[in-house]
Amino acid sequence: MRQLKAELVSQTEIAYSIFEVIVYHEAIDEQFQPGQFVHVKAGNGYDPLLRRPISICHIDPEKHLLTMIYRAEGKGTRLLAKMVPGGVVDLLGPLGQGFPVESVGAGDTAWLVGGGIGVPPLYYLSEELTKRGVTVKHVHGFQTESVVFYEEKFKALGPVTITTADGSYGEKGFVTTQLDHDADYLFACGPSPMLRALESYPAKKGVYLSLEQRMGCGIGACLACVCHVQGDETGLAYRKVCSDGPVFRAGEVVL
Amino acid sequence: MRQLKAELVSQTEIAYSIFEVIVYHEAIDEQFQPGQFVHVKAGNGYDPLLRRPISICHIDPEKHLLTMIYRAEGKGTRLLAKMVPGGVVDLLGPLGQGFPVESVGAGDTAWLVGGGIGVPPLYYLSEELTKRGVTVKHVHGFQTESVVFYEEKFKALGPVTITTADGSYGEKGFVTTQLDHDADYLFACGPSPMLRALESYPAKKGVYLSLEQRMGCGIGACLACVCHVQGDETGLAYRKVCSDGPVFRAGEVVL
Amino acid sequence: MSRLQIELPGLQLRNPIMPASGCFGFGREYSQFYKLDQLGAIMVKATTAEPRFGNPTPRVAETTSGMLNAIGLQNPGLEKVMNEELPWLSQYDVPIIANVAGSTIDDYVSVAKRISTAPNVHALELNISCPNVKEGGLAFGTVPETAYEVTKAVKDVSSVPVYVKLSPNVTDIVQMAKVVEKAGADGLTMINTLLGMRIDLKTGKPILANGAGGLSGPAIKPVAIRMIHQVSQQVNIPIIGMGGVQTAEDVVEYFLAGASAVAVGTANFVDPFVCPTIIEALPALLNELGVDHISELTGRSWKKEWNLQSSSH
Amino acid sequence: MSRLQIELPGLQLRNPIMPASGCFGFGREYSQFYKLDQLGAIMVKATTAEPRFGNPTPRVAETTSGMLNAIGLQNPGLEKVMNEELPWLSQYDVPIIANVAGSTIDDYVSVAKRISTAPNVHALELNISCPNVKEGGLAFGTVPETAYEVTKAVKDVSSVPVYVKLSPNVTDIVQMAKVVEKAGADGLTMINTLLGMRIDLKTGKPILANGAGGLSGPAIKPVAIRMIHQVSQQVNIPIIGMGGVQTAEDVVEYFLAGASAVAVGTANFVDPFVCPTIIEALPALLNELGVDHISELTGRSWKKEWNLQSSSH
Ligand SMILES: Cc1cc2nc3c(=O)[nH]c(=O)nc-3n(C[C@H](O)[C@H](O)[C@H](O)COP(=O)(O)OP(=O)(O)OC[C@H]3O[C@@H](n4cnc5c(N)ncnc54)[C@H](O)[C@@H]3O)c2cc1C
Ligand SMILES: Cc1cc2nc3c(=O)[nH]c(=O)nc-3n(C[C@H](O)[C@H](O)[C@H](O)COP(=O)(O)OP(=O)(O)OC[C@H]3O[C@@H](n4cnc5c(N)ncnc54)[C@H](O)[C@@H]3O)c2cc1C
Ligand SMILES: Cc1cc2nc3c(=O)[nH]c(=O)nc-3n(C[C@H](O)[C@H](O)[C@H](O)COP(=O)(O)O)c2cc1C
Ligand SMILES: Cc1cc2nc3c(=O)[nH]c(=O)nc-3n(C[C@H](O)[C@H](O)[C@H](O)COP(=O)(O)O)c2cc1C
Ligand code: FES
Ligand code: FES
Repeated sequence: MRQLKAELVSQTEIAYSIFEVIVYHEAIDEQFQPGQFVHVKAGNGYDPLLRRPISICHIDPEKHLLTMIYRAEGKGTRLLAKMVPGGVVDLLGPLGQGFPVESVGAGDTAWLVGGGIGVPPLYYLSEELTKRGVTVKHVHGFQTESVVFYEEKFKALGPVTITTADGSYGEKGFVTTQLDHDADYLFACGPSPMLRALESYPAKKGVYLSLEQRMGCGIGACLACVCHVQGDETGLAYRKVCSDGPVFRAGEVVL
Repeated sequence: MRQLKAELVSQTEIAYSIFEVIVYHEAIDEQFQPGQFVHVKAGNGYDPLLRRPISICHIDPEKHLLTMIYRAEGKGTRLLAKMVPGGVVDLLGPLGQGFPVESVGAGDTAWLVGGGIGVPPLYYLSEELTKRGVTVKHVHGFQTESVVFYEEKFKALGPVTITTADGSYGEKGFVTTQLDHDADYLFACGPSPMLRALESYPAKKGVYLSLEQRMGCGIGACLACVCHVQGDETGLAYRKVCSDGPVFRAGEVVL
Repeated sequence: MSRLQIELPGLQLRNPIMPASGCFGFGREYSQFYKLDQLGAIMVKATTAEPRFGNPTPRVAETTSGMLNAIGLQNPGLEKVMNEELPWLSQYDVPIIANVAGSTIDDYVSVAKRISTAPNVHALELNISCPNVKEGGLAFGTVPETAYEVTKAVKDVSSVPVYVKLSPNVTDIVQMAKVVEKAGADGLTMINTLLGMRIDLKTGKPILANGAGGLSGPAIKPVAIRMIHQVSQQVNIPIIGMGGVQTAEDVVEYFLAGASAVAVGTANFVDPFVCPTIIEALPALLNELGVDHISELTGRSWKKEWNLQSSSH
Repeated sequence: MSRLQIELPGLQLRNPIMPASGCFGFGREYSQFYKLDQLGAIMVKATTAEPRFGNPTPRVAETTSGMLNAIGLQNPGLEKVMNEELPWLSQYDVPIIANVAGSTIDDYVSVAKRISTAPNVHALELNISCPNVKEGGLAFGTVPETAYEVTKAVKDVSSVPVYVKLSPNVTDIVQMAKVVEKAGADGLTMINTLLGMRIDLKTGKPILANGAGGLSGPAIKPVAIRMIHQVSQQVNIPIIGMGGVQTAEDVVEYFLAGASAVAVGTANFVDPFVCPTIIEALPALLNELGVDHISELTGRSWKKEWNLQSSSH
């Protein structure tokens, strides 16, 4: 984990209000793992004040490039979206515990399930899994057609099903209805209701969920981002989403 | 007075931390008078919050250009200094009462006395006075050599004496020592001690001083910038630097 | 009926947006930018019995996302306000809320009695929370007993409803609100400024000649929202909210907290068009939120009925 | 002697910069970024007698130039702090200031008694100002009598000097300061957070699960400066100042107001290197200001001698 003043290489609006930004810093390499995130400072001043957690979507370790995809919605992300090549992006990272790529082997099959702006980390995950010989299948849920992104990119790695809440693209409805039950692993990132629906997916080898939580420090010091531990009767046990997560094995924490 | 979203045309560091910025807006024309100022918003957010008063240094009414010169020192001006051509500069103006150019006639002689960052408005004044056939002489005081600016530009309009506090350029010492006493008018802009020293200059026709004061609204509504009126015994009479000034006839207000 | 129209004691507002006292003078300057009758109302500068010059300068200092002021209630005095400012304002079809200040209860009473008779003054705002004057002002607003007394005395003489402006510089804002409600206040306006200070590194002295001053602007909004959230659940009189309002979104946040109208102060200095801009932006924001009338939003953050309603969505 | 070295009751500080309680955990996370013995001291997270989970999430919300938190004193409890956290910290040559919290006076006393015996705990910080717990916390910090009682009780049992952390959410901060000084406090730390709230437009509910939370960050600095300016003139014990400190300039402003050392809270989240960066920047800033030792700056904004001195320049 380091503080990097990375250089913005390119920024593109790849769907409605969805931006793909690529940054360069010599310290960006294979230590950045799928499911980990970086904590990004938007703007130079005190407003907005806090950093924004953004997932790692892709790493080019040779060229030292990091790709992130984010929705420009609030104060910070809208500022970020105004940045142009040459600008300096101040980020802390890589942060947190990612997906257990190492434990997935050749021949395993995996469902990668993303919801909205939870899709980006799955791209890097899918890349790394396919590299290892894992068979991946993707289901991505979006609100509506205009915010769908990276469909072609994911297709290059494995089959992709898109669902939209309003039926304007792909299947109408939720991602959960699109899953068969014969995968070894399920990896998911998206809104809490989606994660709760996937918690009990009967994967043979494991279900891993990436959580979202409002953060202060992003490094484990402030206790803003805790969640309860399943089965803990004292109510005192906890995990920090920023440093123990954001990825947890299903059943570990209370969603 | 209007709110203009002007376009930044050029920005140059013309001396140490002293920037000349030129902006374009179709509403910029001869209604912008010497001694008036504009109230400039630096940055887009809430920090810094308040506008900064900056004098009008030159107007090109045909091309609708406004030139300002400022010292990048605090939060707002340092942000302004980072702006590049094409950027939008949000300004209110023209504001306040300027120098009484109309009442100065051909054949009159005038001392124009500037201190530091009080020099810029005198350039526009000097231009307008010389256009009317007034004979102008300039004395400009600066801290040190590295912050001297616009000497050649003023020389094109009339003789220029430069003083520096540390003697690194021109005459050592203060502007006040450099004045002969035979001008019809004296016009000055600079720090309060300088203005107080010039208040009693024996000009035949008038001494006009441009004041500085911390401002809120810049348009006369908040009463942040008031000063007392000389000779007022009630203590209740006041003038607002932003809307009754910033230029006052010597003797009108308490410096 | 318009979606923004609001009725409050003494006030028929075409919309709930009004400039805050002291940030808009008596309207003359801003009338150069737009027609003042677009506004819901105007809260004019504090008026005292006698004219006042106020504090020495500098009177303002910038802070991070805020500003300090120590104007010190400079104003032309009751007579001039009655004879010049209010008549000038009467050319606009907009209700005036007169901000009343003083150093003694008698001061407040004499100003309130007279100014409440001006035809375009539809309500008074009792300024018991000005941090920038030595006597009166803040003292009235931080001691429950005096707040009660001055409110009651003013209520007795005022021809129009009385809103009391609360100071945030207290331990228990709910207590203050209840006390002035009990004294007969028809409404509350909150918050006035927080007491703050900045020190100049070069001189080593406070930037404001007065030393401390009142902190306003976006920096204080969370404090105002919290106080309105607390108070609106404990009183039965409406609240006009203020503190750092800059956008239509801010206005909605104030309504959700419990406000029934909103005043805009410091933001006028930054953007002279801020009030009309907010008014214009509100209907689209109400659409986005699926709200017919803005008054439906008042107190939603704590209203139980709305919890039930929304959980059934 | 170094220009930054400061001596306070119980504390030999190599410089006056320390992370504020709750913003630095027990140091483990930040030790990944730099060696902790560069710091003047460390104010560790509040410790209570028993472990606590704290409040439900979301626990933080951003505000304009500030943030709200409602962590709710989550901590591993006295035993674990004594047996794991403090021993771990003892690898660094840096004095620890232990932040003590509780719901009853007995709670405070039992934690204070024990934790003050840890070899690297050089002082206690009595947290009577936490806005985020239902009982105790803020209540102790807003009622003079209870503040007196708890301070006195803790002083009686503590083996090290006791600093009392004041809440800004009071009408009269000077009164609170005097009361705890009378009760035997060796120093003050101020300010804790202002009570604030933000409401989510989409849900209509407060962003924090807890409703209100504590406002910190640059937004509150002017309030802290004002309070330290007032209090430092009225007490004879030193003040560790905090609230929105981000730069060496901010530190100097706190000293000018009357602080003798400064803590940095929220800024650690934004820039994990903020404390060492400030420490490094201070000597050059002292040069610029023509000051030999940083302690000369304490209280300059109000010290008469300095007025005389400076007017003779
Ligand atoms: C581990 C992790 C990874 C994430 N990865 C991505 C990603 O790859 N792409 C993406 O678009 N978004 C991602 N998010 C969500 C993203 O952090 C928020 O959308 C973003 O912080 C909102 O900032 P804003 O300036 O748009 O909104 P504002 O409303 O201005 O934010 C205000 C504050 O709330 C916080 N906040 C608001 N919404 C969220 C949220 N949903 N989750 C966490 N904090 C929030 C902000 O961080 C900030 O502190 C991730 C969140 C987490 C926790
Ligand atoms: C009528 C008038 C005309 C001016 N013309 C010029 C000009 O042409 N060129 C130029 O460089 N400067 C000019 N000034 C001074 C200029 O306004 C300040 O230098 C500037 O506001 C400082 O902003 P900052 O962001 O650098 O400092 P900060 O310290 O960040 O400013 C903080 C606050 O203090 C105010 N402030 C600080 N110093 C001054 C000051 N000296 N006068 C008034 N307000 C101040 C700022 O406006 C702001 O509100 C003028 C001032 C006035 C009143
Ligand atoms: C320059 C200035 C002058 C003010 N004068 C008054 C006043 O005369 N009477 C009053 O009740 N409030 C006065 N206030 C307080 C505002 O009305 C308002 O309560 C406060 O500024 C918070 O709102 P804001 O953050 O939108 O400015 C003044 C505020 C400012 C900034
Ligand atoms: C996330 C968070 C947790 C905090 N926890 C504590 C705490 O446990 N004990 C305490 O006395 N103060 C606590 N505080 C208050 C800080 O120590 C400090 O007084 C306050 O944040 C103001 O300083 P700042 O603006 O630099 O953050 C906490 C503040 C934050 C932001
Ligand atoms: S965000 Fe601070 S502990 Fe997780
Ligand atoms: S700055 Fe507001 S009246 Fe002059």
